[in-house]
Parts: sequence; structure tokens; C-alpha cells
Amino acid sequence: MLKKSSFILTFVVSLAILAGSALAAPPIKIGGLFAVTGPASFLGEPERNTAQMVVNEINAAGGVKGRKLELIAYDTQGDATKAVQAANRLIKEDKVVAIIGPSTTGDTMAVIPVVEKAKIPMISCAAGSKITEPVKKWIFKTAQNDGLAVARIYGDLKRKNISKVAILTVSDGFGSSGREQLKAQARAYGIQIVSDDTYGPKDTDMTAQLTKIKGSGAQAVICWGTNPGPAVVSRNAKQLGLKLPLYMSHGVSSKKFIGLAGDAAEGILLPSGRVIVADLLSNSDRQKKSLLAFVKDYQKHYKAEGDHFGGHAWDAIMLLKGAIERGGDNPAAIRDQLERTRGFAGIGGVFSYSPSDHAGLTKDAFVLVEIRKQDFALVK
Amino acid sequence: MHIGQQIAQYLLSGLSTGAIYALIGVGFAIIHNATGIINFAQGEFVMLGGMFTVFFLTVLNLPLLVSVILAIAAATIVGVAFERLAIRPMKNASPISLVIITIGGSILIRGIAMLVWGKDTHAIETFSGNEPIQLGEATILPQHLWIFAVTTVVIICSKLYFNYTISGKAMRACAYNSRAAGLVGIDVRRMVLFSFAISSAMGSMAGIIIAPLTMTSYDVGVMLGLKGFCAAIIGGMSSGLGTVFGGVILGILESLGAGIFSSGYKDAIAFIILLIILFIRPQGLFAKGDTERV
Amino acid sequence: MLEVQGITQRFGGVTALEDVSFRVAAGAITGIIGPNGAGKTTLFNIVTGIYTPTSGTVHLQGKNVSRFAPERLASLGMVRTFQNIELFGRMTVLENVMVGLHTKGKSGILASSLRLPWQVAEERRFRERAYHWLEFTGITDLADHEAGSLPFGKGRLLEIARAMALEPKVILMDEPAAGLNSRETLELARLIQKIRESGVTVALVEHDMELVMDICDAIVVLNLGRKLAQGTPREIQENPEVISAYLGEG
Amino acid sequence: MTKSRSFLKHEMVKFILFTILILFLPLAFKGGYLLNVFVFVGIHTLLAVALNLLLGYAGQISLGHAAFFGLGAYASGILTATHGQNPWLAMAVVAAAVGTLAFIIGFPILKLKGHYLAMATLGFGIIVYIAFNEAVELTGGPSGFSGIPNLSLGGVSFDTDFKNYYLIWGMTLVTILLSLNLVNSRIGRGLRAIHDSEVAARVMGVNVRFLKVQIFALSAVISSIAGSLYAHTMTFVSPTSFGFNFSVELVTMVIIGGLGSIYGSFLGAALLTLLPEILRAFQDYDIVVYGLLLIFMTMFMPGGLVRGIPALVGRIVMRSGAGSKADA
Repeated sequence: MLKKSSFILTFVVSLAILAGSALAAPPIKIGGLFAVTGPASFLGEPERNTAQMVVNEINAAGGVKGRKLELIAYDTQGDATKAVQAANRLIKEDKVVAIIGPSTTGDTMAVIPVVEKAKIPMISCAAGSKITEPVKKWIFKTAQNDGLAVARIYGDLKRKNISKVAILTVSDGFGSSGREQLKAQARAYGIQIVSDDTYGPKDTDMTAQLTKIKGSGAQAVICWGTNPGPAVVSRNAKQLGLKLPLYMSHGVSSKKFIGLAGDAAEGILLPSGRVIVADLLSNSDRQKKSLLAFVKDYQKHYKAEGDHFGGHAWDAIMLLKGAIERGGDNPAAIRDQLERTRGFAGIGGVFSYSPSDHAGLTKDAFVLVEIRKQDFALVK
Repeated sequence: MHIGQQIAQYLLSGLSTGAIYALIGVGFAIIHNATGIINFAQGEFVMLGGMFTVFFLTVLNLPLLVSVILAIAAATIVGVAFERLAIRPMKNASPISLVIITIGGSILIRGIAMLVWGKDTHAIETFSGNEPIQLGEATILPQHLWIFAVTTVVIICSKLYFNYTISGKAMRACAYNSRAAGLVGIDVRRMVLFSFAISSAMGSMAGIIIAPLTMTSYDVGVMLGLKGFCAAIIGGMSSGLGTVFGGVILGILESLGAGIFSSGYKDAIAFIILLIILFIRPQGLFAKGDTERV
Repeated sequence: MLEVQGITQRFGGVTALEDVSFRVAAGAITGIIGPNGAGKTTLFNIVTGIYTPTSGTVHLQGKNVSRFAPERLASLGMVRTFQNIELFGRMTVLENVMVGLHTKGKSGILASSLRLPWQVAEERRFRERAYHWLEFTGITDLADHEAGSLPFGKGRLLEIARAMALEPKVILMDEPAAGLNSRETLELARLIQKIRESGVTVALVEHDMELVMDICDAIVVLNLGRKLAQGTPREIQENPEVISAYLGEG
Repeated sequence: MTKSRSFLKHEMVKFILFTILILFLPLAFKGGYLLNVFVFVGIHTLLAVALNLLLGYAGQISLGHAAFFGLGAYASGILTATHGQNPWLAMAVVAAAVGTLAFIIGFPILKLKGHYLAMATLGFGIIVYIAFNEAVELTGGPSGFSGIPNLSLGGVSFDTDFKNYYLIWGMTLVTILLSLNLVNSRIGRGLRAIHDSEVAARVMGVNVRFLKVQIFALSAVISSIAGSLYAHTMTFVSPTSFGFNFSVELVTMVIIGGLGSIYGSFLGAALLTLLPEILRAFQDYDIVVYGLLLIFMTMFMPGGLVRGIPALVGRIVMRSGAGSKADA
């Protein structure tokens, strides 16, 4: 214990001298709650990696107002009980000034009472709209509402005069939130859901559902899930000769999906954050700089493609950094400054929080992309 | 697409998933019959088969056939090591302890796989292309034919092995009464080890032939293992046709359940049927009744 | 007391018992003997409700008790011991006997967990009765030992004490002398006679001929699933069929 | 006769010491997060004791006990948050309903033995888990159900870890006391008899089938109450907390603590609840360490912590005391 802290101290001191600061102030502690293992690890792992990467970079560049950031990240395993225990530990034992995460809507909803009571600002990386609706004083989020992605898809369907769709959603938090939004917004776009099916996160064959869809008279299929389910769906659709337009969710907006689905991915449409098409954006796009930096860094550190899930953590840390720079490092000040964030161009979109909006994004956070020749292409 | 066509497709889809469950279920049955243990780590061998193949194919760039053979060998080694290190020392343990040991083993194997290979899902190229094959009103993929073929071959081999070879008969003797088997000179410990080797090889084979269709990741074993277990129970823990029927019944029920009733509850439907079967015929659908001995 | 009529038992294609009938007279000691594989233990399992016979009936004190479950037979006053002693190994000797008193109490989950006054009284009565039966079989000093750790002979005595705690009308013993040395067998013979004297009918399956001839009032001989003979020890000893069956077995 | 009486007295002393330990434990935490962890230890102890009655005493395995816990939690949550019922009333009604359900399904399920019983209870657990996920209108589906009120009694709302600690441990201690009484009674002896030899138990007049079902239902009732307490403490429930993994974790708690030992259940629950906190040091390796621990504990401490720790201490004392006699 002593050894470790003295090591950190020396490390901090030497860095502080390098940076030209005179004092070695204690680091600002930020808590992280990520589902690094368990069924939601596809969210938690890139988030944790990104958060650590960004914190390291900020520290290497001199920290925030001359002080280092320290990220204390715990694994929730996607389990509400463990998330609450970890949140308690962050607040009571580690005495963090702010929390980023959790990764899933379920974990987030579970820790909200704890965090609200302790009056610690938290920036969730989960997408569920009920996290910030109604607005809760201490809770913000960076992940785009699923509703925004649904709006993108429905907008495109309307443009193509398609009114009958079949939806196929995964029976986990991600899928059920998508399903809820798909059903809720259908009427507004004049869309009729003619078949509403689900599949299990570990299912290996979806031909039964797709056969049913084939007989349902749908003009398009929307599949809502994260890897590997949608890849199985694409392959099964090809097997059955299902010639309908196939839409996916932003849950598969990474090259991994194309790798898994192979040929079957061709022609699939999906809403996505800008991160996968960063290099295709025009130079006037406000997010382009952040996006390119994130993609490059992630590639360098983790030898993997940075996806928009990692981007949620990137945004959260950057938002926190901005708030601390403007208002200091006590929880109340951070919260107030977070709420005053305007026009921050991050990975997930351009964030503008307000007392009545703790989600901060508009429909523009998503673009529609099509998979062509094993790559993503922007749909104008 | 009329309902007849749909049902044809449901049945065919169910048949192909069922064949997978059957193959995994046979692995359960073999270990159970030789040792009385329900090996909850069986699903992990399915995972290991797929993941080792991915590893040999993509990291070491070996040809498919070599990768498959090496993957089966590697999974079998893990199975044998598991038996030697965790099962054999527990000679006089209660069945409940053995359940916990195998659950612990499955967590351990899964954890190591996660650390070594990461959490990503991986795909393998299909063995013989992706062109769907039209079978009457329904379609399947060439890979499904591989699954049917491998399942059939495995069942025939196991039938031949248990009925016509010395060591197969010895293993059946162990299953019937291991003490008596020991007394007539059968090396029971070796038979137990052997049963683990066979069933881990079988599990990995299942994992390999399904990987091109279902993809593979460190955690595919859990659900597949459970379904295989169900298939074996329905089939009365037989290492032959009973479990195959069990698997196919389960697969078809799931597929019909998803297509006709509710896709969300399809697993629940399968498990409700399982419970009903257990309540009515606890010894499985395809086993003869047995009077309890005192 | 106990009347067995036309019992037939088939396991798959094997006929274990064929049309076996006999009577166990009240207050007597009846021995059932026969070479290995004669179907003695199967017969006991049928009479005590563990197996369901293919056909035939069992009457206890004139009441048809065929196909009754063992626990129901126990409450009607029929109890048994086992060839390979079936003790509750992780419980103490005293507790084992107290299980024998199970049917004598009526406290359920609620009364037991709340320790209601009458439940406490019942427990006290149970303990006193249990000690009585430990004294009866002469193993009082072992009361607090774990049953699983008892030597075989003492285990046999405990099994008898546990069975007697039910205050049965008839007790069936499956090879009570198996595994006992000659001194222990002698003690057992005395104990069985003491049980009979206390008014309990005894039926036993036994291999030890000396013991059987010594204490039994009546003997039933089974061979290959059929009743071969029935009579007093003397009659049986002189029955040529019995002699040939035993000699044939060699 | 004296020894048996002193045995009861001995049990009482143990229980009082345990109660004192629990009452004063929060002083050691100084309001830190461990207090929160021990709230969960309390809930898990309740569950482990419930399962131990079934698994450790009657010898009947259940791989679906998380379902009863979840049914209690969800039903309490829905009745209070959606329908505004009194939480205490809801808890009692739900426990009775869950007990009745267990009683009904207990008859066919407990007819099964060994692996078939494991499979059937597992199947039941999965069916209930699927229902939590799919009945979205009722349960909120996979992303959970929030807004469950805290319990309150006479104007005091149990809204802090400190208050919840005493509430939950109060209930747990009462349950432990009642369970101790139960296992040392006519019923308890019947259960243990079933475990050791079912045939002999039946011959002794124990109505094995009915007793098994009764204890299954009792176990479900306690689990359901634990679920209600969990829901009101967390104010949020989601299906992931009640899946197959948690059922396995419960069985592990009972076995690692010690089958057929009420205090063992506490040790098992405490270890498995504290384990993630300890394993945080291992980060991603925690799952491997957990798997290894399960295997090693089962291999080297077959009697569980409650018997293993004294044995271990004894061995160490003997080693250091008389080296030459160590082999004995």
C-alpha cells in the first residue's frame, strides 16, 4: 500500500515538474462502472478501455488545471446488485467526485437512487431514454437515445414509401429498448408493424422467425441487436432467400459485424454514430476532429477498431474534463457545469445539455449508412 | 408463402438445430453413463472446439482440415486434463459436490478462454459454400448437411463402439456397476478418463461444425450445453438414438414455438415440455422403466 | 397377524416370486429361509410396501394393505430392518431412535420452529422414550455418538431400537445376524426373544440356520421364487425337499 | 440425557454470540461501503439458509431457487410501485402466493431424484427468468423495474444502509433462530433422515413426499421474503439478478459454507458476497479465480467452511505442536 502510493507520488511529482507546475496536488478521482465481463461486455470493455486511454492522455498532457485525473473503474458484470455495490464503494470508499457509466440501462437505473442520494454527478453510457426522462438532477448520459436511431430508420422507410415492416429484436436490454421505441414511433411515421418477434441473445438459428416474417407481408425487416445475433439473422435471411430490405440497429455499427456476416451483410442499412464513417465526413463536420483522434488512438492502444460504444466513455470523460476546467472539482460544481455544456462536439454527436435535457443530443447524432462491398457507405 | 411452406421450413430448421443439440447431448450421456456425473462443463468443450479452430485458422494460418484435427485434439487434451485434475481426486464425493466441481470447471474454462481469446465473436468460413439448397418447400445450407452427416457418423460409431468393442463393453459395465466392473478386472479409472476424452472430442466436433453457421465466442457453451443436457434427459441419457430424438424434438419444438406461438417464449415452451416429460416419464421418453433397488 | 396371499413378482422377463402364500401368527417368531436367490428379500420389500407386486395381496390384522406405501404401513404398526443396515449416518444414535418415534408426534413446521410449549413437551417425551429403547437394546452409552461411526454390530442393535420405537405390532428383520460374530449373534437371539415376549410379532429372513432353528416357532422355506415348505423347525429339518434344495445348492 | 439438554443450551449460547456479533458489526465499518455489502450479505444469508433447509438437510438439490427470490422481488415491486399496496402486506401476500406455487409444483418436481431433479428445477428457473424478460408490460423487461418504495415502519423509512442493515439482519436472525429450532425437531430429524436414507425414513413412517414438498414450499417462502426485502432495499429490480448464474451462486454458498449447517450458510453467503470485492484486485481475472476457488473449495473442504476452518486450524496446531505425531 505504502509502496504503491509512494510510487504514484513520485510519478506524479516528476510529471508535475515536467509540466511546469510547482505543486503535486492529489489527483481528481473519477469513478467508472462498466460491464466489462458478462453478457454486456461488448459495451463495457471498449468503454473501460477508452476511458482509461483518455484519462492517460489527459494526464500526459498535464492533467486538468494542473491536476491529474485518476480513474477507478469497477466491473458490474451487467448485474444490478453488483453495480449497486460497486457504486457504493466508489462513493463511500474511494470518494470519487463523479461517476461515468454504467454501461447498461438496467445497471444505470439500479444505481441512480444511490448516486442521487449521495449527490454525485453521473454520466451514464447507456442508451435507455428513461435514464434522463424525466430529468434527474445528478444524472446525465452520452449514449444516443435509441429513439433517435429509430427515427432515422423510419425516416428512410417513409422516404421509400414503405409502410409495412417486421421487427426482430433481441430479448435483452438493448433489444427491448429498441422494440419499445420501434412500436412507439411507428404511428407517427405511418408505419404498421406486421410482425413483432424476438430472439435470445445466445440463439444460433433465426430461420423460424424469418420464415414467419416471410409470410407476414412485410416490406422491410428491422433487426435490433448486438453481435452476433444480427449476423446470424443476415445469414439466415440470405439462406431463406428473403429479398426484403434489411435494417439493423446502431448496435452493430462496427467492422466486426461485416466480418461476421460476410457476404450476407451486403446491402444492409443501419443508423450509426459518425465514428465508423469518420474519414468520409466533410471537413466542415464539427465532430470530425474528435472522431479521427479517437479512432487513431484506440487503434494505437488496443489494436482494435474504436466503436461508438467506446465513444460514449470518450464523451463522458471529455464532458467531465470540460466541467472541471470551468467549475472546479467538487461534485456540485461539476454537476452545474455539466448542465451548462453547449455545443460540445464529441464522438456520439454534438452535446448541449440544459436543465430540461440531460441527454443532450438531437436526431443528427445518427447518420444512415449502407454496407457496400464489405465497407460502410454514407446514405445521403 | 402459405402455411404449409412455413411449417416445412420450421421442421427443417428444427431438425438442423436439433442435430446440434443431439451431438452435444450424446457427450453428456457418455460421461453420465460411465461415471454417473452430469458434466456441466460439457458446453465449454463445444466452445473450445470452435475457438481452437478459429485460433488455428486465423492466428496460425493453418489449412481448415489441419485446424479441425488440431482443435479436436486440443479440446480432448483439456477434457482429459480436467478429469485428471478435478474429477479423479474426488473419488468419494457426493453427486452434489461433483455438480459444483463441473460448474466450477466450466466457469474456469470459460474465463481462461475469455482472457486468452478476448470477448469478440468470431466467424469461420463454411466448409462447402453458402449456396442454399432447396429441399421441397424449404431451404437449408450445405453446412447443415455437414451437421447431419457428422451427427449420423458419430451416433453410428458410438453404437458400434459400445456394442462391439471390448473397451466399449467395459465402459458399459462401469456404468452398470463400477465396483463389479473393477472386480472383473476392468480398469475403471481408465474408463472414466476415456469417457471424458470421447465426450470432449465429441463436444468439440459439435462446436466446430456449427461455428460456420452460428459463429463462436468464449460464452457460446452455456446455452448450447443446457440444450444438449435437455436433449440427453429427454432421450433418457442414452448415448444413441434416444438422445438424437431428444435433440430433434427439442429443436423442432423451439422452431415451431418461435414460428407459430411466440418467439420470446420459445425457450420457455421447450423447457415446459421438458418439465412435462420429466413429470410423466422421469426416466426419459426412450428409456425402459426401472425398479428402484434397495 | 400377517397374511401373504398369492404374491407374484416379475422384473421384466424374470420371475422373482411365484404365487407365494403364508401366514405369520401373532406373537410368534416366524423365520423365512431359502437358498440365495430364493426371493426372500424381494418378498420383504413387497410386504413392506417398497416394491409393488405384479399380483397377490398382503393382509395385516385382517386389513388388506397391499400396495400401501411404507410410511402408511408404519403407522399401521409394521416396521422392518435392513440387510445392510440403513441408519441415518449423520445423526446421533439418540436422534436415530427419535426418528423411529416420528409417527408418535404431531408437531409440524410451525410448532417446531416456534418451539411452542406443547412441542417442547413432545420433544421431552420423545427423548425419554428414545432412551427407553436404547436401554432395551443395551446401547444407552452410545446415545450421543454419530450413527455412521458405529461398529456393525452396534449399528444392528440401533436399527432394532429405532424400529421398536415405533411400538410396532409386527417387525420384519432382513438377515439380522448377517455380519455378526457368534457372541453378538447370541445376544441378538436373546433380544429377539425379548421382543417377542413384549408382545411384538417377529418375522425374519435369515441364513444362520442355527439361529433360526433355535428361536423360530414357525419356518417358511422359499426356493427359486416358490414356497417349498412351511412348518415347525423340526418338521422343516426333516423335510426331504428342503434338504435336497439346500444340498443341491451345495 | 444431560448431554442433549446441554446441546440445546450450547446452541442458544452460539446464537446469542452470533447476534451480538451482527449487532455490533456496523461499528467496524464506520459507515463505509462495507455496511452496504453486509446488507446484501444479510439477504444472501436468508436465501442460503432457505436453500440449506432443502439442500443441506433434506438433501434435495434446486438449481432454480433464484426464481423464488425473483418472484418475491418482482411481485413486491409491482404490487407496491404499480398498484400502491402496503409493502408489508404485499410481502406477506407474495410470500404466501410463492409458497403455494412451490407447494403445487413441488409434488411433481420432488418426485424426481438426482440429476433429473437438478434439471427440472433448472428448467423452472429458466422459465421464470424468461417470463421476467418477456412480460415487459408487467416487469419492465430486460432493462428493469424501478421506483419501488423503501419499506417504512411507524413513520421511519428504511432508506439508508444503516437502517436497512438492522431491518434485514433482524429478519435474518429471526429466520436463523427459527431454522435452528426446526432442524432440531421432529421435522428436522425427518428431513435429515430423508437425506441419509430415504427408504429407511419411509419405513420409519416419515411421509417423505409430503415433507419434501413442505420444506420446498417453506424454502420458497423464505426466498420470496428475501426477494421482497431486496426489492425494497434496491428500489430497483432487473432480470439479470435472478438468472441461472444466481441459482448456482446460491447452491455454491450453501455448499461452500457447509451443507446442513445454518451458520455455514452465513459463512458461505458472506464469502461469496465479499468475493467480488476481494477479487476486484484481480480485475478481469476474477472469473478465473472464482472458478478455481469453486473447484478447490469443493475438493479440499468437502465439509464446507464451517467444518473446514476448524479442521485447518486443528491441523496447523497439531503440526506446530507435535511434529512427530503430525501423521496421526
